[in-house]
Amino acid sequence: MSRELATYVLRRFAQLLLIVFIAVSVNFLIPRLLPGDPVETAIARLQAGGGQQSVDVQAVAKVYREKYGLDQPLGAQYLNYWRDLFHLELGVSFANFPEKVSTKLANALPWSVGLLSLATLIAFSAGSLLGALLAWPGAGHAIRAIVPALMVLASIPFYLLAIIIIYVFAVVLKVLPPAGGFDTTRIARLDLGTVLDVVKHAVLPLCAIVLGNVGFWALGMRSQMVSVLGEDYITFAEAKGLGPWRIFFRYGMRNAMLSQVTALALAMGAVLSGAVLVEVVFNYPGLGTLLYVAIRGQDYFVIQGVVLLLIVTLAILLFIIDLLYPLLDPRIRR
Amino acid sequence: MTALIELVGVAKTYAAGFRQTTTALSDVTLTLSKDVPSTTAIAGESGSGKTTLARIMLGFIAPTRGEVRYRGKNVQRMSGAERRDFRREVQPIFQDPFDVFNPFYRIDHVLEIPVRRYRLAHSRSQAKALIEDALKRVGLRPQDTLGRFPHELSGGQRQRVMVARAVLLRPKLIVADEPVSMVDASLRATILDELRTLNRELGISIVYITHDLTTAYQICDNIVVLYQGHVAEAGSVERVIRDPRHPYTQLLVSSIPLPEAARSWGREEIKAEFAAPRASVGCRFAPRCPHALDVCWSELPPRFALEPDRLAACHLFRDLPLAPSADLAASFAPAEIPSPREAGRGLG
Amino acid sequence: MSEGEANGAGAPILVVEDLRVAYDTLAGPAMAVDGVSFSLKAGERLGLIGESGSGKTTMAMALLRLIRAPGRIVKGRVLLDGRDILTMSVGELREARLRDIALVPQGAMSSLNPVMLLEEQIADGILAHAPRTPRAELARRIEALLRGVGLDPSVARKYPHQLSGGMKQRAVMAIATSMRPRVIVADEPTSALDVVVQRQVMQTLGRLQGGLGAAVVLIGHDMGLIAQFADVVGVMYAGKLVELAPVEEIIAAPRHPYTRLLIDSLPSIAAKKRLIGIPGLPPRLVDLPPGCSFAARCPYAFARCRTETPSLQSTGGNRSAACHLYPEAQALPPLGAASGEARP
Amino acid sequence: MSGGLKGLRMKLAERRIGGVLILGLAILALIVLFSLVGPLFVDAHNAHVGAMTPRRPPSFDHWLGSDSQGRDMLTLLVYGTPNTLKMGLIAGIIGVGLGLVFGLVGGSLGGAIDTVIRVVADALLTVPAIAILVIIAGNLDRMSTNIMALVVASLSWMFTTRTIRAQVLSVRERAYIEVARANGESEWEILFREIMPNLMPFAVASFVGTVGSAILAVISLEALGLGALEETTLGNTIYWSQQSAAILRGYWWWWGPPIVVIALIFLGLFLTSVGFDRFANPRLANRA
Repeated sequence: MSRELATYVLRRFAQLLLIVFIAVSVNFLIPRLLPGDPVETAIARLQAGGGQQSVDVQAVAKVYREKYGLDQPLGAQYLNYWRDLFHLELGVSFANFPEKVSTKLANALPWSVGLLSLATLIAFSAGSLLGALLAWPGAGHAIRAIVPALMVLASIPFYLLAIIIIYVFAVVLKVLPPAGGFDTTRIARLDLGTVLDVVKHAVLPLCAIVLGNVGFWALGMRSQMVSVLGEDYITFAEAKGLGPWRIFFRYGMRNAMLSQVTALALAMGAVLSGAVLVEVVFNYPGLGTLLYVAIRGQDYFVIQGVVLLLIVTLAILLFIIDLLYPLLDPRIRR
Repeated sequence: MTALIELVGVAKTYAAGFRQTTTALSDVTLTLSKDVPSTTAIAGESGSGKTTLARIMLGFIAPTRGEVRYRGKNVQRMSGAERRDFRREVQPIFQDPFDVFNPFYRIDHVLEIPVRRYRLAHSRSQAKALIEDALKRVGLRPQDTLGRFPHELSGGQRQRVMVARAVLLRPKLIVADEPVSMVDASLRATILDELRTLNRELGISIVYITHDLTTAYQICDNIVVLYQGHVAEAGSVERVIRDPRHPYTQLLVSSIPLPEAARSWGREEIKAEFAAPRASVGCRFAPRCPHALDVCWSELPPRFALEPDRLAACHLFRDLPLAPSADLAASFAPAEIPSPREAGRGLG
Repeated sequence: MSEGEANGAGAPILVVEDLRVAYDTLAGPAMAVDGVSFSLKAGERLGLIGESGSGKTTMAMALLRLIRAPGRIVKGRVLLDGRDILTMSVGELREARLRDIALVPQGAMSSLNPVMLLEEQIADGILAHAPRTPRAELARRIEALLRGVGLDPSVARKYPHQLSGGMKQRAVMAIATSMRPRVIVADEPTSALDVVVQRQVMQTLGRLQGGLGAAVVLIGHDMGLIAQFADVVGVMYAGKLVELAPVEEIIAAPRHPYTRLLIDSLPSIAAKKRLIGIPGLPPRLVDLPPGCSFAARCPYAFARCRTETPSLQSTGGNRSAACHLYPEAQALPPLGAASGEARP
Repeated sequence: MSGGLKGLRMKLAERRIGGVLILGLAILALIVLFSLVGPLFVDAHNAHVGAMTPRRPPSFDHWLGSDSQGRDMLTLLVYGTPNTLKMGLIAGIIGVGLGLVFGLVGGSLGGAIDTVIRVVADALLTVPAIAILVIIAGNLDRMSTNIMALVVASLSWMFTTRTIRAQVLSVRERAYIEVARANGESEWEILFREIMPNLMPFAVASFVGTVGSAILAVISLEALGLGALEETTLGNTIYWSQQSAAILRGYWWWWGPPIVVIALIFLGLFLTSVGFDRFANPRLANRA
């Protein structure tokens, strides 16, 4: 038992390392594999598109050349790349030269992680419960009317949903702020007012991600639950004379959740991609917006840094989900 | 006696986790004659290795040790032409009558392919006649069977189609792996009787893999009883099933539920052995054996010849001579020439 | 073979009257159980035998009112000690299940919740009926139940996947007998087990039943198994009970042609004989032909069989059969020369 | 549990098998028709900057109004929809093609090749696609809708690979494969005659799903400004509207219609895949 568990954890950890390895290698290789000298291309782009900020192009070019080290053999470049990573040396931002990329990432990360995990948690639990109820014969008829709505929600990309939500709630109804993570005119202080302000700004982006996800989880759970309810152990539980809610939660949902959690691990990548765009639409101060601004400003090291961080964050989230799975399933087999 | 198929010291082990192996089948030598069509049962419970033996015989898996020779040629090292002959002449019948049909095709597919691949017919009409004849032989009406999809037939009908498929090829040997365990009771007897008829009328040897000793007794002349990959007892069915001597065979036979008051289980419960350790040295049955001796725990019992037509691998018989040959068939009942009565029925 | 206590006169504990269960299919309703009636006294063992599609499993489910869509109970009564299970309130039904009538299901492998400890699954049933059972008492009962089915009490702390097939079947029996039910419905309890384990499990079931004095309905497809266990055998064909008789009598001299052909088709180890199956196929339950469902396969069938459905009638003694040969015939006449096989 | 309710639900489900699929296909057909027939009714010149008065709300002459550059919105929609569809289809075809090859190779050959395919596919499945796509797209000199389709296709093969591989492995274990062997079929015949036909429903289902996720990836990249900005697509239209703060300024006719068309495309694909699932897998239909 414990040995199987150890094998399982080790395997999952290897998967985590593999994802990080792929992410780093892709980041390293793609600029070098694509035609043209990446440094020249980047500088040319910077000069062409960098009208809005005054950049010391020479300084930037110097940093670029050092960072890339194109005169060295590829293997050495690759090793250097890894060494820099271990020192969290991700380069500097051009848009805010010479601010370090790692500082920018550190500022943005909490916003993204907070928004994403809260939204996923809400959407996943609410969706799963809703889906289980949809499959439950004793749950009344009215609830089934929402299935078409769930189908529509599940199919629309949630950054489009975000646009609609902003228009309705911030532009037409004007009940909540349309953009940002906090009121920039406030003095940063940890008090109730600040907290409320942050919460107020988070409501709409949160809603966009939750609404965009809840249908997916509900429909997935419904079909899982339908198949679980057909299992023999449900019939036997009924034959034992158990009450309906006991059967619903301990025998039905408890088992249907196993595949829901597996699905969660598989869907996190898509959820994260969608959340990045929601941040952009709301100009939310997280990684998504940082990425967007960096792309617009051709701030290449920032782009790389965000991409790397997104992948690693996700890999760690998945690893956590994987570690939780054996708690749910005593068989630890997948 | 010229051999049709020979299993020589065949064993199969599987990797089971880290540096561990499970023995699915251990040291089976068995020769089936080419001249006299035989019926041999391989019997055992789940985990006995009987299906492994069947699949090795069919060439679907390679043995870990030993070899299978068909007409003297090692099955794993055959030329293309030899392999084709082997494939045609040694035919399987499987347990699950639902899984043997590709759901994408009509019933005809499974009958037409072999006719084409083995060039059994020179023309389309001849092929059709062959197929229809084979179906009729197993009691199916071609017009009700051909052109249908598998799910439109019942389990019994599908299993008969598989028998018809085997008939079509006129094989030398049919290896039937639990052919009726998933078929309704009222149809089982018919299918088993068809197998027996193939043996008598077409001279096809039958290897019948089963967990059910009563059907083994009815359609086979000889039997090999396996326990956890090892031969427990082998010989003629009259000896082994009607008068079992190995403690395991005795337990098996006494546990058969028979609709006869005279053969009641009685009210006395036999002891249940849960998670009996899989003995790795010594007799595999020792943990469950009511007569186990000290030697049973340390030494694998050799095969003793109890009678000319029966052997048992059990230390209880250590005073008796060892079996004369590694070949299990040496302890089978002498092959009998089909009696006139049976021959007469066969022709009729 | 019947137990002494079974013979003690007394009102039957389980009475089934004209039970009908239909499955709604796209081709129309299929009557899976079609007017079945029987009764059972405490301590009695009834074996219901039938092939797949004979309605025997539906029958088991209907006795506990566990029929699910697309199936539905059309009519009939299942009287448990005089109370009709089919009309009692949902709360009463929940009370009655396990306490009065318990199920030993077909797939023990899949009847246990894979993510719950065995002790939780046993406790669940007990707590549903006696919510205020103290913890210590509960633990004691679980241990006693496991010992009762021949399992080591340490099994309580295991998950189903850690148990072998035979152990799971025993665990299920421990749950089924946890509230000392008066009727046990066992639906092919050994269908996936090896013969030796099958024998052990059936003997354990017999011992538990004897201890509780409960009536048992054993559903199965294996005449041998039923004969080893039951006192009375009911034969089902196409949703109907076609014969009902004490076990020795039905095996020695079956009255219904189907029963006879079924018994004749059984291989035995007494003597080698030619195996003869029943010709034809079981009918599809949607749009059954008029008359007797077995007529098309019956060597005794005559004109009346194809127009008029026979009902279960007494054929003397405590035996009954649904066949137009009776009451004229005293016993099933020998088969014509066509079968080529003499009666033993 | 009440049997009656569930019975009704089953009946509804049974009848809905066809309905969902038909609805999904109908929506898709409508959109394809719109992209095919649309150009006949609009003037391509209206898609150019300054073709008309900027920022006009919908009117009788211009049903969907105009953007801040004076382009006619309906014309943009008519020319943008096929471009977006095209990218999804190209990426879908390439992605499913690659996935089929990898899945078949991995599933039928096994061994080290299979391990590599499986591990890489699983790892890439859990990486947020947008991150890698951003790196690729961000390093390209030029961007066109065709290049965009290729970029997206490079990360569209894993799901199909996974599905097909699992299916090959499961079909290979079926007894009918051994029957085919006993029937004298060669390993190639077994692969193409016995295994392949049973993969087709899965390939079709994967295709629908892959086209959907490809379009999603395309509009995501476009939303970040990494699209083919010189070309007219639905995603670019939304991008430009956002650049001009059209949401906050209340120009709903600018971003609204492309959102509706995209939503319809996704709804159509989603319903098709749900409907097809039930159609291809009758056991699901009976359950759900």
